[in-house]
Parts: sequence; structure tokens; C-alpha cells
Amino acid sequence: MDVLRFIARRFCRLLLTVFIISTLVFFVVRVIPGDPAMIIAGMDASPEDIMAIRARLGTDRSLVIQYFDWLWDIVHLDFGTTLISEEPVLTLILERFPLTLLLAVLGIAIGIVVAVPLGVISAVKRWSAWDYFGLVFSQLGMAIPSFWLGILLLLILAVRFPIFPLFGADSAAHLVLPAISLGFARAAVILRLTRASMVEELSKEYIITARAKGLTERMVKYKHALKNALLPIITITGIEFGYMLGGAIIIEQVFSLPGLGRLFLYGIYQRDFPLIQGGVIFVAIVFSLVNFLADILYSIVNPKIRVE
Amino acid sequence: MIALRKSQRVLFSLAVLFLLVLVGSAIAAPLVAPYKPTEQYLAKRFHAPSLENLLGTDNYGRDILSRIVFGSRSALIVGIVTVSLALVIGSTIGLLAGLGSRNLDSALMLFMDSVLSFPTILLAITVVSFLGYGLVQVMLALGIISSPILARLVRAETLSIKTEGYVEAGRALGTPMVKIVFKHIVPNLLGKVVVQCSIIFALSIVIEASLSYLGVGTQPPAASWGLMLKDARNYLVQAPWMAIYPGLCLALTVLAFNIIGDTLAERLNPRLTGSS
Amino acid sequence: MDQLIECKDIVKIYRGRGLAGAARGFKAVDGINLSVAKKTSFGLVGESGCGKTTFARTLLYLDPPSSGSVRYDGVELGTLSHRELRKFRKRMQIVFQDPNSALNPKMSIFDSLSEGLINRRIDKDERGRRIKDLLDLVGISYAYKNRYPHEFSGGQKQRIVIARALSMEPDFLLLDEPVSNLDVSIQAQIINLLSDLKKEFSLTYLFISHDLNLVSYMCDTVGVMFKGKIVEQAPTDLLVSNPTHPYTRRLLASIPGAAFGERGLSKGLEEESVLVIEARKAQRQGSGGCPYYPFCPIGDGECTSRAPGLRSLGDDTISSRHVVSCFKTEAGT
Amino acid sequence: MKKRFITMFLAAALLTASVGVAFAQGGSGVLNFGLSGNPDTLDPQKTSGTLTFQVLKSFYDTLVEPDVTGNLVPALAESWSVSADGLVWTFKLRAGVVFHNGQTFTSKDVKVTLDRIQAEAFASPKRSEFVPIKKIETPNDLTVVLSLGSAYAPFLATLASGWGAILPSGLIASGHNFAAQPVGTGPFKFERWVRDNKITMVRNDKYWIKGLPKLARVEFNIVPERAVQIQGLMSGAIEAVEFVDPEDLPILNANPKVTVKKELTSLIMVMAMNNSRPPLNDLRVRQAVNHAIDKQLVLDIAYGGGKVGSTFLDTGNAYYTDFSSFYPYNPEKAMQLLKEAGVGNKEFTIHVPQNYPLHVKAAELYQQMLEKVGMNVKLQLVDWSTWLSSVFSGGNYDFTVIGHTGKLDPDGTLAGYGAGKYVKWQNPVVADLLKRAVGVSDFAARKKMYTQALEIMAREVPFVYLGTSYRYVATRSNVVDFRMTPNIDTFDFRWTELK
Amino acid sequence: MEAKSSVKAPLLAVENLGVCFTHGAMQAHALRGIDLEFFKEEIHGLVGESGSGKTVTSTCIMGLLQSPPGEITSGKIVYDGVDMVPLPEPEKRLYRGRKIAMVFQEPGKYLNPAFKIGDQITEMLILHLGLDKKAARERAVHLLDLVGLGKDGRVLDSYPHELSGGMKQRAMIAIAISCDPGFLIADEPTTALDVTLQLQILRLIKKLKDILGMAVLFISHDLGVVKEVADRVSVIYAGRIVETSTKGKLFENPLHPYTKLLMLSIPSAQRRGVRLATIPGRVPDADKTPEGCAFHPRCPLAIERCSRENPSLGDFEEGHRVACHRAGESWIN
Repeated sequence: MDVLRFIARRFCRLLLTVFIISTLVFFVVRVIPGDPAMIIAGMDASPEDIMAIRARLGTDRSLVIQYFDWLWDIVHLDFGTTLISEEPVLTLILERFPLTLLLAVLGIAIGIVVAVPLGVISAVKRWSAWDYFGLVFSQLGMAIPSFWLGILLLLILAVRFPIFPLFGADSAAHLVLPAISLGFARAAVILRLTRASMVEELSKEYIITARAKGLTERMVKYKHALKNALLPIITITGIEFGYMLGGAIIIEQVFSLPGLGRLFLYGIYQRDFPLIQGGVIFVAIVFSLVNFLADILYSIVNPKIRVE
Repeated sequence: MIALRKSQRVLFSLAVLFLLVLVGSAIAAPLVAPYKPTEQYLAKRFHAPSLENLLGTDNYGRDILSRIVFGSRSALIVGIVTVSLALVIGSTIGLLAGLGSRNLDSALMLFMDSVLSFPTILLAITVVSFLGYGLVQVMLALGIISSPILARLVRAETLSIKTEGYVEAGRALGTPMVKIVFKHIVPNLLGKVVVQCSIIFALSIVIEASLSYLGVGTQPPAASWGLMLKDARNYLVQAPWMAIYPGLCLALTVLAFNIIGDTLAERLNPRLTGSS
Repeated sequence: MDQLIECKDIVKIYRGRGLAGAARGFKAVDGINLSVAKKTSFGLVGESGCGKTTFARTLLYLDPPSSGSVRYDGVELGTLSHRELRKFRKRMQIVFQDPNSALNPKMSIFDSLSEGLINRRIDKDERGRRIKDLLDLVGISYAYKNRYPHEFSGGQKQRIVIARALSMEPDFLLLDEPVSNLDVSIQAQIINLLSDLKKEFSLTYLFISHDLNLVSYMCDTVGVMFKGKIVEQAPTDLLVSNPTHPYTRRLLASIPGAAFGERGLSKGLEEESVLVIEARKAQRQGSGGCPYYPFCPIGDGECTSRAPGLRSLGDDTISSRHVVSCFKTEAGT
Repeated sequence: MKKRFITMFLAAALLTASVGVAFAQGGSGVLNFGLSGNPDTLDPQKTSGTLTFQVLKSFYDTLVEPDVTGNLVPALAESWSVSADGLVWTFKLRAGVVFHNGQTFTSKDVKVTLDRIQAEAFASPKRSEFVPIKKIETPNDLTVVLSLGSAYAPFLATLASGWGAILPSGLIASGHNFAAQPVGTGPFKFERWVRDNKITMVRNDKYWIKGLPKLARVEFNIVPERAVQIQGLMSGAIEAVEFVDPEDLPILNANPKVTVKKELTSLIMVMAMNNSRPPLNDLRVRQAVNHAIDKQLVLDIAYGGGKVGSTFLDTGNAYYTDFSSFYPYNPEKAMQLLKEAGVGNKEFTIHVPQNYPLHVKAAELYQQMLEKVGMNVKLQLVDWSTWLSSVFSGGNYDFTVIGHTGKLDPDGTLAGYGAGKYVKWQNPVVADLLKRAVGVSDFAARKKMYTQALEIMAREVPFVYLGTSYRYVATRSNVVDFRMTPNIDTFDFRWTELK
Repeated sequence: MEAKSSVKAPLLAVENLGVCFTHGAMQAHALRGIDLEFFKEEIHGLVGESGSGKTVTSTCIMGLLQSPPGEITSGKIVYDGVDMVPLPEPEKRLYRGRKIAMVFQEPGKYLNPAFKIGDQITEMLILHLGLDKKAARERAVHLLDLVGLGKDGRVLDSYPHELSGGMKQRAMIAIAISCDPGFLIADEPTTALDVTLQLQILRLIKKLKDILGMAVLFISHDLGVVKEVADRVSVIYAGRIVETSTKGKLFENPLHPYTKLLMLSIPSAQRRGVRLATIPGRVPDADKTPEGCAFHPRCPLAIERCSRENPSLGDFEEGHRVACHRAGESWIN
């Protein structure tokens, strides 16, 4: 019962969030200077041709009518077709999404695999060489723009030592460098959080209990403290995922990957309104869903939440 | 252990020192920089670092050192304006949500969550497309997208400080709400806000660079590290110095802000300062 | 006797968070009637979570009650505007349990003490004089006026908090567990100080505590609170000598050591097993019976079906002031 | 906990591996081509993008097409004749041409295709170019007779342009989505388009020129980072690229496995001025701006060299006449003219479309040169969409840097100038000349009219005519006969082979 | 019982224990020579205010003193004939939980929130007693029954937050006694609990002491609680034991002025209207312990000698030791 209500409440909130952000974007992108009809028409078209294209696209109608029209379609789960190429928006998005999702998941995975152990060691051995290594690692991760890291990795590992392919998205090997570039920066954040969380847990009273029980230090730290310390990481992973989706735009650009980010960027540049709208809704839903999943996972792992 | 702690203090001092040098050179840029940052010397394009151009020249023969020095201005301005905007928008919303009725709280937080549910860079691009390309617009966009983080923080802190005895006591003493906010609530949430601001500051510089890479950031020929990095990426083989120095400056600046933020965070969290 | 503060049927419901949570409420305070005569002290005893602190806050309208009325010196607080309420509230001051949180860590104690005086529009020189007097009164050296709260011990902080309350020259002081966070020797100092101040300034106290020993030492009248309700209320001597509600008896009997331990009141103190309590809770679920039933050694079927109301134990002037909400008042005596 | 993460990671890795069964490459007949962006659509009648037509050239054919020298030669039409008044065009169609879907090409396809682009509801951006056709008749399967309402000199060029592509009538009738699934008679059949990744096409074995195309397949790899394209070319992952930035020439020339060919494009590189805005409405100021620019330097540094121009036509065009003596590089003269005009410290902005890095580079140079003669000039980057609507269409600019793509007919380039087209330059004489020239079919007569108009344009300088840039076609050394169609700069893979 | 002390050897003896904390240049002598003896089947109450050194004492006995900053500067802790102070960490660990166990003040904080109660108990049984999972669980069920959490072992599958405060403390006790330790330290085990639960826990500890024959160190700031539960009582002040005796003797005839003042400072209904005794000032910080007798600045009986000479803990009468130059003297007239 409680779980159902929880899910229902989250779902309502998700819908509201999506509604607000997409409405906002609806009006913002239409106020931006730029006209999809002109993109189609190009430099040499006559004004009459442009008018005709506008009429065909329906962008000559008043904003309010367009808005309600769009709203009506969305309620019927109709995302429409792109203005420029007249392809179904949903198909385009679904086609592109798996790659971006995979990239984000791999990025997160790399972040976690690297950052969590390093963060834990940093916290357990505070002010040791490990800790300083962790500090330098995380600071560099935050300080190096990901597009730079990407280009450097390409030059070193695809050009100088041709281990990985330069471009394309045909095999797993194509995703290694992008995932590293994407994961590195976020690993920094996860590392800082893990360390702080672990340090905090190690200062908690139950650690004294564990020691008083005669447990070995290993058990005290890696069993009792770690389980508690990992809890907030789940939540942050959900939020990090959002950054991954955004950061993917740049990574996709550098590594020539056909992901959602570039599709969306293209949509913005071409003023392809249905594509932008669909992208916004999709991304917001995915982001909310991931966070929702993170919350559920959190509540499964964290016994305290489950009952409340 | 104590000796190692000292090294963190050293790190902190170094970070502060670096920032002071940065601020100093930003203020005195025309005096420090050997050349005009936008002046093109087409005869000496891609010159490697030499006595004449200490850090080399770029694809227009512009002096990289001078561009870096002037670029520190835009980096600092981006940071300062972003943080200020985020502070004004975020704290106002956070305070209103924390102090207002439950419905107001829900509405504001829903709005903030909506903004947050949109990946940062996408949002920045959308906002910049709306406002037009340029440094000012980028700063506006960064300010807007950074504010939900602060709003959440301020709200959470406000909600917790609100229940502190001294706030209740203030009300019992007949202190008007506005005064309670500025005398009791704001000073006590300032610490955490400052830490968060240092992170936003650092992040905004990196995001500005990313936006410049996508072509929506600072407008050429202005000197900005992000723009320099963007240009340099095409000449990595011919002129690596075009990338190395601005990249180094950007990394060091972000590093400095993060170290300062971390140190402040530790000082402000009594749990972490404990001896264990 | 002149009543300074009178409240009727105070109810405070906390709503759950979120959209769906709003429907379900939690009654923290469930219909409290109480009046405190001028210059007396009223003690409110109860265990953690019984709603004493919530009641205190609603009484001062720091958090308005969901229903019910509070009359202070004949004025209905619920009818006042925010501004009027703010002025009115100055006459009723509150001292909190935790002196660490009661003082703004970012303000010197001089500034903390000035706050109320500024609100009363007392000019700067006069403020300095008054603060000196106040600090003298509570035994803190004026030389420390520019120090910050963390430089003081718990006892000293509590003295400063009391001084701050007194700076408003109130006639009513609500003391919410004012000594429970303090060491034994410091407790006694603060209790003595409070007694002295009461005499000196003709104060009226509402004293909230979990410690029946302390309350019965300090107060003229004691009310015992359980789950948002007053279950027994009487002049202190009467309550101590003739505790009637099984919960009161249990509280008295639970006092360890010196004071009551050997008084043979431990009837009804048989340890109820956790499981028995759970079972009884389930039995009472939804039927609106006596909230104490699951813990009660003498409760029976009657107690599971309806909730007892407060009633007087006798008609004479003394025993009429002893009220209790229990069907089984004879069973224990 | 840890275990769970590891499992997750493994699952992700497995997923990747299964998604990406490495693509079997190789075979001498496969050409990997580096493309910087996507075509907008694959429907030739619904687009105007240069890059789009570059790709579409391989899928579709037109009735006539330009040959290597730019002359219009028969393609799907074997021959044609024009009535004396230039109003009735009779085309004899090639027999035995088959569409990719197996349908045989007939006159019906021409009619239905032309009907489609003429339809108002269809709203083709190129519709107005086909409006002169008043009547389409198909006396037999291999004959089409097109009747014009008035004489229209560029008519053949229109039919040869990308949007003159002939589509199969059967599919048009069934509402086929050409945007995603192009079907034509072209040398290559469309195979797959993964947006932002690659477009693949395979040889059309039934192509009407026997023995062509020579390649088995062409893959367009969409690689937005220029540095990556270049590295790909050098390492052999890519055999040819769409375009080479002159900055990369040194590295490419140093690589023995890469061949770089230099050709003159048909682009007209300009910095347009808004002639309606004071003080740019003052001829002296426009002259000053022209004197201030070292055109060769800008061409060399920003565009990798080229031929300096002096009027609004590509320097290789048959109608082009040189007027470079009018406004040579002379900063002193520029300063003097500016002083006379009293420009003072007024601020100007150069708007540049951000998606064209070469124009951005040129704009930075223009900005410096104008500052050197004392003008106060700023740069503002805008995205292409904003440029089109706000700058090009809305006229909200002082200066803008752009390149005009070449056309098969000068009218395509010149139409509308003198009558307020985006530079807002008004000159009734020029406007009238340009309008009348459309109806003149005789080359010499027409050239005379255009020369007259172009001279006025060269004198009154509504633009800075920078000139026509070189195109560097970089391929692996084993790529033979990769061609770019003159005037319209499209890729022609028909003769290309890998050695 | 009283005879035992002289005949039997103590199970655990703390002899002249000194502990010093170093924070930079500051040195705090938290313990300045503590002597304590603990016998089987006896609860030894240790009473003192915060900062007096109670918790440091128990930390040292557990062998959990963090070094740095703390350091044992002198003395022995002898368990069953073995001085544990010089033992290396792996050997100390064998005592912890196995032979010496501990119950803490706030069970909510001292139980790991992420593990089920069962896991927190069996983990020890597996580690110390080498039981397999099944045997460990069986024993855990038995332990729960012993502490009154039911015979069915249902609580084993609960997380700490699912239990009430009293249940949590019982679970904590179950963990502590799981390996049948000879010595149990209870550090303010009831302070965080409601009064009605307090007595139950006290009785449980008494009961377990009898069943398991443990020696118990019971630490509290509350004289009443100690009186309720302890067989022997020691009073600690500023890192030294100032008085130690059997409960009866100490409460009947407190010899040290500090002990006496503590007793007189407790409010109760009987003392209504009587001014509470107070001890001026407060417990000195460990780095600022006064010369001579540490209590002399607050002592009503202090003479010049007290500020010079630190009195040693000596027998005042049989089984009643006190550290005071003026032991037993009265100051009230």
C-alpha cells in the first residue's frame, strides 16, 4: 500500500515536473530568434515559398493555439514528427537513446569502480599518500573540461597508439574512451562524496560498539562503516546520471557518437520544435525515472526508509 | 598525523596565494600583459614559446601569455557573476520555500526540481540560444542553472535552523520576521552556502569552457580560457602550447577553489574536524 | 484566584508531508484544558513524545493550535493580528531545554541579550545598563558580554537564556525542561535561581519536564500528560500523596533511588512484556479506547471500547481540584 | 553492495559487446568518406542545404547535369529542343533507365515529379523556380514537353540543380517517405542512414552509364570534430574528406599517403554590409571599408587562399568581369574616407554564423583590419537559424561574413539585388537589368547586361567582395578520380576507384 | 556481600590509572590515578558529573583509548591476573566483547542502523565463540529471551529503527552478554530512556548479573539510579576517585563533601520550599585541574591545606574509603 502510494506520488510529481519544464521550453524555443521554415528554405528562397513552408509546418499559427495543439497531442502520447526531416520524433529519440544511456551507464560505472574504492581508502587512511592521490585525482577530474580529456585521449590512444577507434559507434571498443572521458569528471564528485560519507560514518557511535564487540578493524571499517557509507552514493549516482546525460552532448561531439545529445543539439540549432519538445520531455522523464529508481534502490538498501 | 594535516594547511595557503596572484593579474592585466590580447601579428603565427612571447603565439600570432592574463578576468567575472546570480536567485527561493507555507514550499521546490531535471549543459544551451551568444548570456545561464542547487541547500538549512531555539526565542522576543531572517537564519546558513559557492564558482569556469567549445560561449576575439582551449584543439599537433597553458590555468584555478571549498567544509563540519 | 493563562480544548494536528500525506494527520496535542493562576507555577509531566513541547509552542502561538483557544490575561490570542501577537508575546517568555541551540552561535551574548531590548525600543545606553543588571541577576560576569555562546558552559548558557527571557520583563515564563541537559550540581543552581526569580519578579511559571521529582519540587499544581492528553491533574501534595491514574503511579514508582523508591507504590509496575503491549495495542486499534490501555496493569474490557474523560475525584474544594481520566480510580487506592 | 555494482558493470559491458559486433570492413570497393554533419533530409524537393545536395547527388539523377567543365549535358534526358520563343522545351528521355525499386523510368515520372514540386501544399522551398512551367505534356513514354509562361533563361540550370531530381511516380503516388528512404535512378542505392553516425550506399548495378559506378559502396562517416577527420584521413580510417581547413594543409602535405588537390570553388566570399544603416548608407564609408581590407591576406589565412574578387560573382564564372582596380588595399585612403564621412567612434558589429569556422576566422581578421583604420568593430556569433532569420532575413546587422554558393545560372546568384535583398542596397538600374536578363537566352547579350549590372555593384560596393576561395580535396593517395561537380560543389563518386 | 571484598580477589582491578590527552601543546590529565576493584556478581556504581573521567575510565578498560591523542601514563588494568595495558592490539581484541562487554548510553546511536539485530549478535558469536551460523542463531534466540525480547526470536530479523528505545537497549544488552563476558560495563544505560523504562532496564541488568555472575561497572551521573542498582559505589571527581564504599554505607553516611552536596542537590516533593544545596562553580576542565585537592575551590570545608596537598584515597572506616582531608566533617552548623 505504502509503496504504491509512494510510487503514485512520485509519478504525479514526475508528470508535473515534465509538464512545467516542457511548457517552459515550449515558449522559450519559440521566442528564440530563428525560424525552421527559413532553415528549410535556405538563403535563396522567395518570401512566398517561406510563407508556404510555414503554413505547412503550422508555425504560422498563434503561439497559444500551437501550445494547446501540442498539449493535446502529448496527452495522446503523440510526439509528432520533426519539422525539417519529417521523421517521427519518438522513433528518432528511441533510436538514439540506447547509446547515450549506455554511455551514461558506463560513465557512471567507471566513476563508481574507480571512485568508490579510492574514496573509501582515502577516508580510512585519512591524510595518507592514498588520500592525497585521491585528492589530486578528484581535483583534476573536476578541473579538466571533458571535451579536452576526450581529445587528449583520442590523440594518445587512437592516434599515437592506435588502440581504440577514432570515430564511429559500431563496437564496444568505440565506447571505451568516451566513457572514460565522461566518467572521469564525475568520478571526482563521487570520490569526494564517498570519502566524506565514509569519514562521517567512521565517526559515528556504532563504530565504537563494533570495536567494543572485539571485531577486527577490517570488519569495523569494511563491514560496519562501509555499508552505511554507501547509502548516500546511491542517491548521488542518480543525480550524477543527469550530469552524464548532459555531458554526453560534448562527448558525443568529440567522439562522433550518434547519441541523444547531438540529436537534441541539432534540434536546437535547427529550431526543430517538436524534436526539442520531445527531447526535453524524454530527458526529463529519464532523469526523473533514474532518480526514482535510485530512491527505490536506496529504500531497499536502507532499512530505515522502508517502513516510513 | 598532525604533520600531514599541516600539509593540507600548506595546500590551502597555496590555493589562496594562487587566487591572490590571479586576482592581482586580472586587475592589473594591462600592466602585466606584454601585448594587447586581441592584437594579431599575422607574421608570427604559431610561434613556440620564446623570450619574445613567453608562452608562444596562437593561430593569429596573438601572445598567449597576454591572452591568459586577460582571460583570468573573464574567468573570475564568470565565477563571480554566476555565484552572485545563483546566490540571489537560489537563496531567495530557498528562503521563501523554507519560511513560507507548505504549499509555497512545494510549488517552489517543484519548480526548482523541474529545472534540475534538465541536464546542465542542455539547459545552458537552451538558455543561451534564448538570450543570444556571449559571455554575459552565458553567465546568466550559468547563474540560472546553478540556483536550484543553492535553493535546495538554503531551503534545507532554513528548515533546520527554523526549529533552532534561538529562532523561536527571537519570535518570542517579538523580533519581526525580516529581522529574524537576517540576524538569525542567514548568518547561520552562510557557512555551508559559502562552501557550495566555491564549488559553483569552480564549476562555472569549466562549464563556460565547455559552452565555448560548443560555440555558444564567450565571443571571439575576447580572451577567455575556454575560447583559447576551443581554438587550440585544432592545433594540438602544430602548437601544443596553445592548449597547455590556458588548460593549466583553468585546472589550477578550479583546483584552488575546490581546495578552499574543501577546507572550509572541513572547518565548518565539527564531525570531520574530530581527532579520529 | 486570578487566572493568567487559560486554554481550552487545544488540539494540534501535524500533517504529513507531500500531496497524499496531507490527509493523514498526527494529533500531537489532543484536547488540553488548563489554566495557570497568577504567580503560581504549574508543572506538566510526561515522557518523551507525549506532546509537552508541542503544547508549549502552541500555547505561545509560536505554532498556532489546530483548534481550541488560549486566553492570556483575558485576551484571546487567536483573535490577534500578527503584529499584536508579537507585542503580546513579549509578556510570555520561554526557556528551552537545549541551551546550545537557544543562543545564536553567530551572535555575542550582548547582542543576544539586546535583541529583545531593541524590540522594546530601549535606547543604547539603557540597554547596556539593563544587560549588566540581567547578567548580574543570573550570575554571569558582565566582563564576558562580548563572548560567543561556545565559550560558555551549558549551565552558563542556560543562565544567559533565562536572562534574555527576563529582559522582556514578562509575567509568564514557560520553562521547557530547563535543566535536563545539565549536570546535577548545575541543575540545583539553576533551580534555585528560578525559585529566586519567581519570588523577586512575581512570575508565573509553566514548568515542563519528564522528571516528576523536579516538577513536584518546583510547582504548585502538576498535570500528568500521556499521548497528547492530560490524564491526571492535582495540587502537588495531593498528586504525590494520592496518585490515582495508573500512569501517574507508574511514573512515581519509576523514580529510582532516594525519593519514592521504598514507598510501596510499586503496584502496577510489573514489567509488561513487549509482546503483551503489542497485543493490547492491536486489541485497542481503531476502537477509540483509553490510550493507556496497552500499558495498563488494571485495564479491562471497558477501557478498550471508549476513552475516559477527565473528572473530579470529589466535591470538596480540595479534592475537586484533583482530576483524573480513568475508569478504575478505586482499583488502585 | 560491491557485488551488485560489479554485476551491473558486467551486464553493461556484455550489452555493449552484443550491440557492437564489429563491422566487417575492407574490400577495395568501399570508400569511407568523412562528412562533418548530417543532411537535413533525403528528399531533394524539401531542402536547400548544400551538404544535403552533396549527398543526394549519388541517389538521384536530373534530366540534364553539368559536366566537368560546367557545361550542361544530357543525363536522364538524351536530348532536348527549344522552340524559337524559348517557351516550349521538348525532352527526349533516355530509354532503359531503372529506378532503385525496379520501376522503369518514363515521362510520367518527370511529370509527377514536377507536379509534386509545383504543388502549393507541398511547400517546396524551391517551388518558385518551377512556377514558370505552365504545362507538362507526355506525348509518349520517352518524351516530355514543358511549356513556360514566359522566357526563362535559367530554366535548364534549374532542371540540372539538385532539386530537379526525378523521383519514381509510383512511390510518389503511394506517399513514400523519400526523406528517410531515397529512391532514385542514381549511381548508388541508399542502404542505411544512422543519424550522426553514417550513411551507407551501395552500387546501383543497373546504372544507366555502363561500367559506372566503380565503387562497390560508399560510407559517409559523420565526424563533427575536424581534428578527428584529419587524423582519420592520415591513419587511413577515412579515404576522403568533405573539406579541408587550410590550417591542416601542412600536416596533410607532409603525409605521403595523402594527396591534396587544389581547385577553385564557385563560392563567392563576402562581407556583406547593411546599406540601409547609417553610416553604411554612405558610399564613402563602404569604400573605406573596402580599402581597409587586405583581401588576399584574408583569403590566404582564413580560407586557405583563392582568387581575389571585385564584384558579386564567383571569379571563375563565365559572366565574371574583373573590377579590382576600383578599391585596392589602401588603409590610408580608408582612414581619410572615414574622416570625411565623419564616422567617429561609432560601434559596428560583425555577425557571423557560428557553424562556419572559416567565416568566423575571416571575421576576426576583418575586425582587426577595420580596427586598424580606426573603426570600432565587435564580433557576434549567432547560430545558423538566427543568422537566417535575424541577419539575412531581418536585416539586423552592420556587417556579416558569409559565402554564397555557386549556381549553375548567374540569376540564381544575382536575383533580387538592387531591390533590397539582404544588404538593403537599392539601385533601380541594377534591379531592372537583372530582371530583364532572365528573359534573354543569348549568351553574349545576357553577359552584356550582367556586366553592366556587376560594374555598378563593383562601384557602389554593397559588399566587400573578398573573392573565390580554393577548395582542397584531400584523399588517400589510392583514391582515384574523386570529383566535385563544378558550380554546385557536389560529390561525384561515379568515376572514383581505389587502387 | 560485604565480606566478599576482603576475602575474594577482584575479577578486575584498576590500579593507579593515569590518562593524559594531548592536543597540540595542551595536555589534559583526564585520569589522575584511579583505583577501582570489581568483584564477580557485584554491580559497582561509578558516579560523577560530565568531564569527571567516567567514560575515559571505561574506554581504558575496554582497551579502546585512541592513541594519540590519549595515552595511559601510569597504572594497570588487571583482568583475572593479567595486566591488559601493555598487551598488543590483537590480544586486547580477544578480551573485548568476549570477556569484557559494554552497553552504551544511546542505543539508537550505538546500534548499526544498516544491520539486523540478529546479524549484530551472531557476528560476535561466530567470531569469538566459533559457532556456525545455525548455532549462533539459536543462541541469539536464547539471548533475546534472556533480555525479555520474546522467545520467538522475531526481533532478530528487525532493524534497530524498528524497535522502541527500550527494546533497542535490551538488544544492546543482548549483544553485550552474548559471549558470556565476565565483566560488563554499563555506561549510563538508562539516561536516554524514559523514566518508566529506566527501572525495567535497571532490573534487567541486576537480573543478568545474578544469572551470569558478571562483575558490572555501572556508570551514571544520577545518584538515584546508582542507589537503585549498585552494590558498591564510587564517586569520581576530576579524574580521581574521591569516595568509595558499599551502597549502604555511602548513602547513609557520605564522607566526602562532594558526595554529600550531590545528594542534597536533588529536588523532590518532600523538599518543596527547602532551598536546594548547590555546589558553586563547575567541574574543572581536565587541562585546568586545580593544585591540591581538585574540589577545594568549590568545597565549603576547604582549608588552606586542601589547596596544597592532594588527599589520598584512604580507609576512613572498614570498607569505606575517602580522599578528603576533612572527611566526615559537617558544615551545616
